[in-house]
Amino acid sequence: MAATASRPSAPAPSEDRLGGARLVDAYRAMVLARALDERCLSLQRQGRIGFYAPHAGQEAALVGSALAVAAEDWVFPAYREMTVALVRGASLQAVVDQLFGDAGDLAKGRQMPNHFAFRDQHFVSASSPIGTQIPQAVGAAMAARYRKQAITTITYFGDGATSSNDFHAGLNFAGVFRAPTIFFCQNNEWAISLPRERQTRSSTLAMKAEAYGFPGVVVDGNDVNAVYAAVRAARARAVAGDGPTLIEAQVYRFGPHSTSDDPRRYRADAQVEEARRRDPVARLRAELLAAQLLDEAADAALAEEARTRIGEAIGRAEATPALEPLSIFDDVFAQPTARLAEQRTDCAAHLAPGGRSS
Amino acid sequence: MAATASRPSAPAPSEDRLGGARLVDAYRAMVLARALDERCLSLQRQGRIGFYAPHAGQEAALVGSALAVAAEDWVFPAYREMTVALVRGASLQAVVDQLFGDAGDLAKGRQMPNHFAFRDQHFVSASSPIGTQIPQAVGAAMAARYRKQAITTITYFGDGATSSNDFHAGLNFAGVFRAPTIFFCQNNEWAISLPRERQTRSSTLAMKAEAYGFPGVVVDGNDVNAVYAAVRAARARAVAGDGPTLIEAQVYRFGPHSTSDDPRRYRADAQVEEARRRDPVARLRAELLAAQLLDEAADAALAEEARTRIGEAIGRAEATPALEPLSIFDDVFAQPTARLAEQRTDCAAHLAPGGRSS
Amino acid sequence: MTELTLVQAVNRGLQEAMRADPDVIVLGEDVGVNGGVFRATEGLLKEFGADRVLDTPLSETGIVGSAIGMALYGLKPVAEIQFLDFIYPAFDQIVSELAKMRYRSGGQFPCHVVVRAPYGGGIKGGLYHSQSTEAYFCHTAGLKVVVPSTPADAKGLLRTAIADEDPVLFLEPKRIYRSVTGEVPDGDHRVPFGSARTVRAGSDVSVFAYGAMVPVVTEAAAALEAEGISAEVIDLRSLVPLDEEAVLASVGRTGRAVVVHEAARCCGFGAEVAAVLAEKAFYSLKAPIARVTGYDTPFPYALENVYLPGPDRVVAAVRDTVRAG
Amino acid sequence: MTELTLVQAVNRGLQEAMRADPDVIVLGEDVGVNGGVFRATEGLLKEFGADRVLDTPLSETGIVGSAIGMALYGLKPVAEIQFLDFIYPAFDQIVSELAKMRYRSGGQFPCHVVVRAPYGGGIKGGLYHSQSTEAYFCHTAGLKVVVPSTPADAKGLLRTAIADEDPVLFLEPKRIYRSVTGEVPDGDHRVPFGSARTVRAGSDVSVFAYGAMVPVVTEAAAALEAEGISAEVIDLRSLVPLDEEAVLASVGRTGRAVVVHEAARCCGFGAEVAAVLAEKAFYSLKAPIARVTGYDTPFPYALENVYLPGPDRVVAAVRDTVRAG
Ligand SMILES: Cc1ncc(C[n+]2csc(CCOP(=O)(O)OP(=O)(O)O)c2C)c(N)n1
Ligand SMILES: Cc1ncc(C[n+]2csc(CCOP(=O)(O)OP(=O)(O)O)c2C)c(N)n1
Ligand SMILES: [Mg+2]
Ligand SMILES: [Mg+2]
Repeated sequence: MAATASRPSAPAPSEDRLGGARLVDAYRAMVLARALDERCLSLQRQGRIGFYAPHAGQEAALVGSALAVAAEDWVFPAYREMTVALVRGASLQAVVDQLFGDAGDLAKGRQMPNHFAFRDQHFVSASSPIGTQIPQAVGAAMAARYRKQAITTITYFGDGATSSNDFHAGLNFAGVFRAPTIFFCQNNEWAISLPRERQTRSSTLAMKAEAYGFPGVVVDGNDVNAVYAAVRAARARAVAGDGPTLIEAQVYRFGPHSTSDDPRRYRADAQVEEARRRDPVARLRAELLAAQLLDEAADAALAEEARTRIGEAIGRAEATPALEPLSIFDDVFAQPTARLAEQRTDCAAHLAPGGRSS
Repeated sequence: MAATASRPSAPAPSEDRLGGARLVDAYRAMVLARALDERCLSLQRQGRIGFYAPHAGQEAALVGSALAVAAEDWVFPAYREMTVALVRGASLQAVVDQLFGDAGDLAKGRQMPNHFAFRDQHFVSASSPIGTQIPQAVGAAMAARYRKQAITTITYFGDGATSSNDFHAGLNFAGVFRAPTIFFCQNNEWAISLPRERQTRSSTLAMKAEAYGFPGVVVDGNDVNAVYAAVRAARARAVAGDGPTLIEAQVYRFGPHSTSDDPRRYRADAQVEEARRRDPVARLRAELLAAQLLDEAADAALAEEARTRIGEAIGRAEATPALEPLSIFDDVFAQPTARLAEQRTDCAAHLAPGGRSS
Repeated sequence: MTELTLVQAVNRGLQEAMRADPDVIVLGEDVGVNGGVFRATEGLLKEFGADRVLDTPLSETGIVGSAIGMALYGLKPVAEIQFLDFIYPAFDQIVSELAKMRYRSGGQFPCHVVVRAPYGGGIKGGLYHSQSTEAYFCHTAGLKVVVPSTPADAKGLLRTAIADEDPVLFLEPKRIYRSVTGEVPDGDHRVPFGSARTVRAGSDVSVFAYGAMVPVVTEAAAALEAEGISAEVIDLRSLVPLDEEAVLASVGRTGRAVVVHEAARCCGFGAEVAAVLAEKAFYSLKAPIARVTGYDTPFPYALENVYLPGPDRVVAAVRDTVRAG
Repeated sequence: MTELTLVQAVNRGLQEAMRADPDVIVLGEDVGVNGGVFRATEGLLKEFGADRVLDTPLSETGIVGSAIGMALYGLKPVAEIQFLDFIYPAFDQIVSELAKMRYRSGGQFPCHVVVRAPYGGGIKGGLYHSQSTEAYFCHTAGLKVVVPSTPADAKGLLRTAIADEDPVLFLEPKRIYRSVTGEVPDGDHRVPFGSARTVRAGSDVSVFAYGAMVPVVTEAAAALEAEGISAEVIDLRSLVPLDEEAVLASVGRTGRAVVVHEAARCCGFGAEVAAVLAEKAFYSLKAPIARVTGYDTPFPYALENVYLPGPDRVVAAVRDTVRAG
């Protein structure tokens, strides 16, 4: 997806449903997401990328939420939100370069695949520790309000993250300071091997918002328009000064937790099969076909377009040079300290042909 | 209070109200608590102890809860619960020695005043970091259940502590593992200078329990019997295997946060005056007088008894020798490491008359 | 020049930085209405209002986590942690997030937060109101760590910290908050990071210290002078970045080194100084490098004076070092 | 004797300890049904049941906090932290509570918890699946810290840790979880804390390492032998308590020291070793003490091999040290 070209058009402020061409845009983004996901899993199996955390089953939640916020809004993601970045206009090439950790990676190969950072898209650098982004999203929202900018921040996290310290701190601060933040929880039923019902005994995750004095809503995460509407409503509340909202999007993780995981150790195939019957991509496809916003040929063309773009991006990534070894010394601080400069020189000597002492 | 002599008699398992002699026992404990509190504040002002955190206003909550649990139960306190230790049979002398940090302190003067530890009373060592005792109480409860011992643990904390990481983790674990734990929150309206309503936006603190799938109850913390009944009920639930309960006892801190605090900076005297009208000690006194369980003479005798015992304990503390300086090297580990042994020797040389190098 | 205590100098530094730049925001527990439990933020709420001086709930995770979000958005938050002993609930946000944000994003997301915390013993604070755990933060790549020991440095380093582009842990020696008074330059006084301060020159031995240990070492140096030992006292004041040049130059002259801190010895900052010297000043060294530090025990209450390095222990270590070679 | 990988030896150690003592309980994320993300707890749920092998919610605060409560009550909990990088949410419980419980209560409340955590780089884990922050814990009085580098030590140190009366951080070098295989004594094999292991004797220089750096250093020593340099390789394996005697004795013989670890240099454990030597082995030292360590940057992903000390860097440092004096 080129930086701006294929970015779905911005929602009209009052719009609370995706229809017509915008719904097809959403579908296109979901088709790309699914195709990219499948491709990444096989890239990892082939040893071409080092790791991957799939999002299949969560496409409607990702795309619906991403379309519902504005370009000025800030996103504080976890590690399954590459699609959110793409919808916001991050280039497919930049995403793929991150997965490869090559010289095209905007983050200079510093992080494992899936941990994206896209400044231009206000897509804040993801990290692995679960939940840490949550209070950060609250702080950014407070900062925006201080600057009198009518934006919101949206933060993504999973069912497991509701147990984190940061969830508690973040939601409590948001409640107390009425921060314009949207807490978007993708409850995909699993935190690696722990099922949702053993993560916490509350009846829903959404109801946890009450403990912080603001509303929580449950939404069918397989329904792109339900997600869209819920996030639009939360955003409207936030910019109106009415404070935060917790949204629990109920989805299901179809694949393994990550390429390091074997889900057969902890869950029955039957559960997965059952969840796949609610596949959000298939569901939207059926809706579009029924509404005649799409036909089989157009659908096939979309799939083909996705495959082609992905293939091209991977081809370019594999042709992109590796990162410059001494780049590991950059960005520790704005300016390197004397000590880092010295270590860099020392490292350079080691890397020189023949090594330092010979 | 001698180790066992004046310990109020154990509650009958079915008893859910304190009456008659037991209510007078409760009153005696509250009178002692109030007198001790006042005395400690003046000891600190006179520079005879280094610090003090008063509990005036919270006596009914402290005594009512302490009487409602059993000797086999374990207590995980914060720093305003000396009265709980006394009710459980800790000696007044040991309490006072802790405040003085003298050689009689069971904890060897390691901690600031108010941070008590009484092994024999299952009164776990308190610490300053807010909230940390909460998940510990849950773990101990899980351990007891694993050992098939039908006890509970009770943990004390303030309104401010509900914002801590440990509150969230502890209550969530308790919900998931149905731990036999009583979470006893003394909402005294203030966390140093932060009023309750700016600590969190939830309507009550008790309702936060719902986010963890178990009940929370609000109780009038100035009514010793209301507190007693709430804790009895929670204990019954816990030992029956029905899991934890959060109790919010609504009280008011009459005094400063601690002797380092000046509450006039952040709250109006009028608020304090208003709260004092609900003084739990005066309230119980009036009840007992009305019920003719007490008369003025007996009341005066109780007050006098408290003053005398406190005076004697302080006298003995002031006559108790200071701690042995090299004792700072004990209890880091069960056995000192070679390094600690060496540092101890080095320290001994410094402390020797004339110092090490001369 | 104005005569101020150390805590007043912190207060002044905050006030001036807030006047100079509306992006500077102060947040923490009891920093607003109460003016901070040590009064470091006294008067700020009144002058700058509740939008810029935020009394937060009791959550260090929330304080630092939200400060990071503010910084990412472009503000310059100054977060107060009430005692360094209470920073651990924020440790994950500091170590995993604040220190690594710029790096992990390839420079896309600089994240400038100043975290202020009173630290150290000597106030009868026991285990949880006395700790000096600066080494945790010095070991964390991506953080700068500074510790003033005079009012002038308190203001000067704080202004530099707030103007810096990187996260800074600003440690305040609370034991000398009020006992140390000094002239503080008015206006935009800044002390650069990475530059140590020679408290007194000397020729026999170099004694390195920071924070509340500086007056202790200075007192020791005076006593030593009386017996004919000339100690050079260096206030490191900036631990990361460290002024290695000054450290090495001093030992190059004296040939002997003693490092002093309150923190426990094992893996404390003194170990780092000793290791740098053992590598880079080896040929200048005439005697073993001594460390005078807190012991490897938790910080005690009643006997804190046994635990804390005092002038006597510094004097003894210096004497031994000078006699050794 | 049974031939096991390092992770199998950990598993065996847990299994045997649980068989021997019903008070031993295992808890952590994914340790039950899933058998641990590295399979260290494989089979334990099946053998010992859900009362003794607890899959917990995603909260390290809860894991360590509840383990402390269990230990206070008399159990012997072994808590798994999935990666050392994720221990920070538990940092407050570890530093403020676990490490200080015995001390602050004057010995009334011992608190024996073993915290296991895979640590270190070399698995393409990037910033958050690679850290070696053992120094944080070594600097924390009241904690013991051990790091095996062989399957026999993995089981032997783990059995000792579980039998110990104090809190222990047990760090597992995940990079060599499966790549290192070795004979492990059957039965109640224990390796005492505070005793280093001489991996190979040598006369020119002492090289100190632990965990996944031991094979790296051993490889370097072999290469150095070929060029006539005789390196003594010491696996410290117990960082707290440290076997100072062995460290000093070795340098007493060789007169030269190189310390190797993956962690960042500043205030890393290598600084402590260097400082001990600069104080206590000063007169034996013939050359500057070298540290071969991770750089003072966060741990990178794509270029982790540039960051991590390899045999080449060890060889170079040893050569320099031997040539120096
Ligand atoms: C603090 C912390 N502890 C443990 C982990 C290891 N871990 C990685 S993902 C994960 C489960 C996350 O579950 P959830 O929040 O539901 O997100 P999902 O993966 O399902 O999207 C765990 C335990 C971690 N990354 N961070
Ligand atoms: C983690 C932590 N942060 C900050 C403090 C400083 N502090 C001590 S008591 C206190 C307020 C506690 O309020 P609350 O929980 O309501 O208990 P109360 O003092 O009212 O009994 C604060 C902020 C602390 N002890 N621990
Ligand atoms: Mg999940
Ligand atoms: Mg309170």
